[in-house]
Amino acid sequence: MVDEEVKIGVFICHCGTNIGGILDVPNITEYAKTLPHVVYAADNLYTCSEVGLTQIRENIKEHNLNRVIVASCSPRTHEPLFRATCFEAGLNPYLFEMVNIRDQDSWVHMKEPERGTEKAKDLIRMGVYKAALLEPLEKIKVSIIPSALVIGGGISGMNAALNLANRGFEVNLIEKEPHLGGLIRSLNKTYPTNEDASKLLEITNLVEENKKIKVFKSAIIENIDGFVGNYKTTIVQNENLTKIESGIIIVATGASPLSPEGYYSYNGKDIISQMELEHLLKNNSVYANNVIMIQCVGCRNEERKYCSNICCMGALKNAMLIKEKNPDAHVSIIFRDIQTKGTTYEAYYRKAREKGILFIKYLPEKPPVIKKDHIQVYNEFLNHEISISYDLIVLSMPLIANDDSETLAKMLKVPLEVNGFFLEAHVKLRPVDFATDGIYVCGSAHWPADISECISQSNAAASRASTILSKDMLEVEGSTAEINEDLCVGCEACIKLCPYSAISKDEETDTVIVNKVICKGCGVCGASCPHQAITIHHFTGDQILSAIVTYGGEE
Amino acid sequence: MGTNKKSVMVIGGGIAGIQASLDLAEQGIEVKLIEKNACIGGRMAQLDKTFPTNDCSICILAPKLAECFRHPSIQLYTLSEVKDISGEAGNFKVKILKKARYVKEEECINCGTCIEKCPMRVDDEFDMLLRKRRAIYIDYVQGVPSIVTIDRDNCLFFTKGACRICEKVCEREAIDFEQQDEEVELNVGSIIVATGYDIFNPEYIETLGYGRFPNVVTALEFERLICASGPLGGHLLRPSDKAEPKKLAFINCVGSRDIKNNPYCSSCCCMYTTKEAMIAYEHDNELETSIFYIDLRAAGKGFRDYIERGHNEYAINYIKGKVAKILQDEANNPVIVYEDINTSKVKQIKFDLVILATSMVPKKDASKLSNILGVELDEYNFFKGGFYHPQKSSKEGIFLCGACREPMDIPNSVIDGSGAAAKAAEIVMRE
Amino acid sequence: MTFEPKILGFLCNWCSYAGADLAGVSRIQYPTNIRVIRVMCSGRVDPVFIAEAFIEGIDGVIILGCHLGDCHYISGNYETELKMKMLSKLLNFIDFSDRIRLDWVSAAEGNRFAQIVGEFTEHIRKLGPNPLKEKKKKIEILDNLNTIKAVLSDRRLRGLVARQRELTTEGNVYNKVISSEEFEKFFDDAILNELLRHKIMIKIREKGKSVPNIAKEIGIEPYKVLQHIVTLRARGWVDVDEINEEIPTFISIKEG
Amino acid sequence: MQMVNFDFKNEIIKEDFSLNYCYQCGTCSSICPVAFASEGEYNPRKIIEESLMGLKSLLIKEQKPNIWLCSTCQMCVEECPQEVFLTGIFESLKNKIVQTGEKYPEAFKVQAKAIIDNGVAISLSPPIIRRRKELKLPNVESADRIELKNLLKATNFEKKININGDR
Repeated sequence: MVDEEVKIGVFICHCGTNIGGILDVPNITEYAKTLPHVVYAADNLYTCSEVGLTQIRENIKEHNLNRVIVASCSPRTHEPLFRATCFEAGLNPYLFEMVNIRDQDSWVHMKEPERGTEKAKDLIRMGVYKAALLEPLEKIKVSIIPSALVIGGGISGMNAALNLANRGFEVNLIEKEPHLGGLIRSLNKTYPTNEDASKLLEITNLVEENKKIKVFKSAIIENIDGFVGNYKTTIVQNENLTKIESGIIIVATGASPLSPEGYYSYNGKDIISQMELEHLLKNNSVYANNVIMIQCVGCRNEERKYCSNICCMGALKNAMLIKEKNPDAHVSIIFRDIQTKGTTYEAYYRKAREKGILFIKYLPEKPPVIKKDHIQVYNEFLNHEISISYDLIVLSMPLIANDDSETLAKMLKVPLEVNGFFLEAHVKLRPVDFATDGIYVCGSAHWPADISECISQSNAAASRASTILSKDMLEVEGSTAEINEDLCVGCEACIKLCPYSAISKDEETDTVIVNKVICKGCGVCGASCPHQAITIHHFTGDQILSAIVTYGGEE
Repeated sequence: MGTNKKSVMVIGGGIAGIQASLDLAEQGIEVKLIEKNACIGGRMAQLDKTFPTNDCSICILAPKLAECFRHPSIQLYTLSEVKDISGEAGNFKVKILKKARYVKEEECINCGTCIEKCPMRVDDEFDMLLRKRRAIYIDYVQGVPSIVTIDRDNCLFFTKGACRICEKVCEREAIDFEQQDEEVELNVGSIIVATGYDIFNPEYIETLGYGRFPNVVTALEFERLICASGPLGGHLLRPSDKAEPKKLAFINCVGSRDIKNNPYCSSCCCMYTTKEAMIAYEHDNELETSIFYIDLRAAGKGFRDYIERGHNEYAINYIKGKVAKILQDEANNPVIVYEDINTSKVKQIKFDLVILATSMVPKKDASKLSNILGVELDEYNFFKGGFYHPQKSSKEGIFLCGACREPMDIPNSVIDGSGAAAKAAEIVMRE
Repeated sequence: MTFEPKILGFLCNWCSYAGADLAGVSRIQYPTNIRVIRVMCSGRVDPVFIAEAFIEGIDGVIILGCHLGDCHYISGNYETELKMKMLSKLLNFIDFSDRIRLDWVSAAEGNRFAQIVGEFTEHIRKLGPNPLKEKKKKIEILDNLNTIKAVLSDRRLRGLVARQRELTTEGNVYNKVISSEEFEKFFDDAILNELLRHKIMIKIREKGKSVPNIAKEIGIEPYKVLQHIVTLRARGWVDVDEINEEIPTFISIKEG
Repeated sequence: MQMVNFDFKNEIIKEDFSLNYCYQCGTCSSICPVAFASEGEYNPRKIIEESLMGLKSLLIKEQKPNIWLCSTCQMCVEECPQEVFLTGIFESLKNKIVQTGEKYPEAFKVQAKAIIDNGVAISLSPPIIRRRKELKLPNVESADRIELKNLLKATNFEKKININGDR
């Protein structure tokens, strides 16, 4: 192939009058014929029509074309069609090049047809020079291990595992604690239905009994290797090593409640945390008649700027449960902004007010002050201080990132955000994906999430994971980066630059290599490599320079 | 068992439906994506940018639209509505009404000649009626499928029996006035509802002056006004006198958290008003913004930081307090009446432009669709999901995602779309 | 004949190229002078490409990517920004920095694309043709541009740019994080030194020259030239050519 | 320092339960014409918050903000997004003020007297009567003054409102 004579065919589209009505297409076609390597050039009314496509196919055969150029509309819309056409005629689709003479020429230079025509000639010449250097590329195929690894056996992890198992995939579920269930195990009841938390934990049995799910408890991850379709994870249980192979990984490690120690003269007796209140309510041992809850303790401050998302609803729930048991109890919630978005939660908030729970807004610069039997707080709605007596104070503590998140993130080569939660690929459109293919995140590992959010996210993560697991083979674009071993000095700058962790050092051969399965072909590494040792296929330096030279050089 | 066991129908081609479709298709499941409009894209296509990253909305959406259109496992039914279903989870029979486009889909290349020549001017719904389109049109320039449609209700040929100019000018002979609406029968294993939401009409709250005062607009109108591909080409001018506004006010919870209108919280307004204020500021650094709110709901990932940035770097003044009354001075400047809770005094401030963050409300045909599908709505007319399994509808095999079940932002709609796909896949892939 | 600038544009596939297409769909007219090379990400644009473009006589180069934060490849456009900043600093030394423009255009900004192209074309028109086209200056300008290209191809500055984000956020091998200001200062020094060194290299590529002669040719003090010669010898790029009356001349022995 | 008094709050709640629903959005003060005109001397939102906190001495003794300025135009009730019946709550607070014998504006006594005497709080003025005639509106039926008087006497109204000001 390398030594084969380059034979380029150029097809120039009139696009009805869209191009043909403005630019001098026959003239352009005649010009194209004069360009090096061009053995065939023709214009047609609509290249994208069946007639036009047949013309391409036939001429590839008739003239033994080994490069095809279509000058028409935008490659963003039509490149896939023309590539497929080339492929049908037996030509490697990467030997196709598209030149945009409509959207970026005839349509934007309607009043300057002659200059537009000159521009089209330049663009086609640049295309021809680039095309002459195009190389055939193959899509990369990688086999996929048809099983999943779910890290974390809380509600998110269990639900994700169950969904994948129901889809027919083998699942390995690992949990660092001796029990499945995660944070729900410490809850009394769950909002918004106020039913027993144990009800939601019934899923635990479904998971443990499911034949497709292998549960590893008290398991610590030692090492994670591999890439999409082929992850290899080593775990330790009681000093026993197990190797788990999986096609994908779901991170569902949850989060931890911040310790109330040191906040608002916390003492664990009459000043307790919301988690401790859950425990008391579970044991039916709340005897207080005057209960005050303080929101945003240890968060929305300088140290921890974020809102922990779930504490308002949690406080409302417990406040209502106290009122249910003891309608005469006085329950107050000292808050900053009540976070009850959506339909059900806002209705829940109204319900809480209906029950007579008192809401007092405070300012962070004037936080409540706890005295012996009463609290003093500046009421923002009144512009003055008030006091409330109490016999129990409950501090709503935020969820914070687990302290082992960083270790796990390093092993997975995925990033964390400033607060230590896992950072997804794209906040808007890829909320449960990592930039690294085949790894997903759900639940409070991503951001403090309540049960319904955890379940939604774990369903989503399972769905995303299924897009990989349901394939036998993964096929990825051939236009990737490749490191030229002879030029690479192993400075590893590219490893840090790659947003997808596609470049790594092969410890065995001591060389830096690109994993073509992971590489997205953006080219950042190539343009930055200190030694210009990286080829970006389909956008190589030679190809681009050749286009530049012919544009500049022509007088 | 039907022959199309491994197929799922997704109703609605907004971001939630698109995500569900792509996920299912990538799992090798056949998807029938039903869209009422001529193009997919939904509300997200109307937005200028998206919080909290301020990404350009169409930039991140367009690749998904193209993917949806090209995916061999996704069959797109535009201009289509569900008429009837029967059967049960694993084997639903669905009747679809596919309305005539009067344009041959495979012939049209969206060259725009017909649009240019069409003599009819029609209010453009995509641009929130802020400009006119023609009777032959494409929903929006980046719309997918990238082909035109004849708006039967406004086309001169259909209404007056004359014209057919489009037919004459089309070089591809793509216009076909003979096309008929057709009924299509589908057999699918599961159904996902992703029909999205409508916008509350703030004219119901008379004291806010919307509809009477030209410089009081809704947030979605503002998105179009400030969008580079919108009617003003991204150069923000206020409606009354085309002057550059320097003082903006946003009013949150218009129609929301309101027993008389919509008792629920619309979830996104605190964030999108901040976003809109930021974008406006980026266009003009002399601009000052006030956002009036009840509770600032910013619990999502990175949302608090976003609000902080709005305050510190974008001259946004957050004012606690709901505005119930807007007046107008002789120069058409909206005057907001609000209580300054720091002094307990009621004040009036003049603004150049006031933007109302109107509630997301259920689609007006939600109850019709719920009857056809046999699934329950909640007390507000949103599709009713499970408390802990929000994507599950009241009927087995039918799932919900996006704002059709509850007001939600884009990330949650995407999560919901994938989540519903997972549940639907469970049904169609079960042995 | 009036001067019609030759403009080259690098557009990223996801935002800017889509924005340019949108200008087309919306029939927004702009000057015909631009020729576009599509790349997947603006981060693909190697500064060497731009130096080459100027060597080939192109009058102005425009690089457009997604808005910061919008990059389809997460962070590619931040790298673009760093690379173009280095390029701009180098071009500044030879009065070429006005001939490049880096900007951001989203897929919704057809208007903005047309506007930027219009402005830039007009700007280059005012600036006049690439000075390479003037016969008198040709050799000097070509030398300058080749110097820039050589600097841009060399690993030293490339390495610094490639590591800039790492050094200013995560720190170096000793875990020392360098502040952006520190980096900037250090970087500016490096740019100046590398420029002079490559300039020297160009001057002695064919013929051995003495330090005072080199100093005169490039207009810096001889002791500075000597310092650079020492560095260049250490790199193995320069050797003594001959010694005339105790004054050595130096010549480039660098390959390629 | 004001102490939150749940008992007093519950007293108000008993009279009008809708108080509980207030989430202090400020709609009432934004819409209230008196709040604007009185520069905050009257502020419906604040009265509601004080009621929620059961701040008895502020509401009853100090009467801050001045509850008596309410013109009962019902705009607040009309607009309240949580359907809090503000004027009803204010009415019960006014009653409590009167019951506890706290001072309240003389104007209200004048009106009370007018009711005792004429059966209406504000009698129709001659121009109004003339205009009603022009508009062909029916005559306003006047109350049976004797019956009303007896009724008020039987309920000890005069004493309750301390009409003559002596305690």
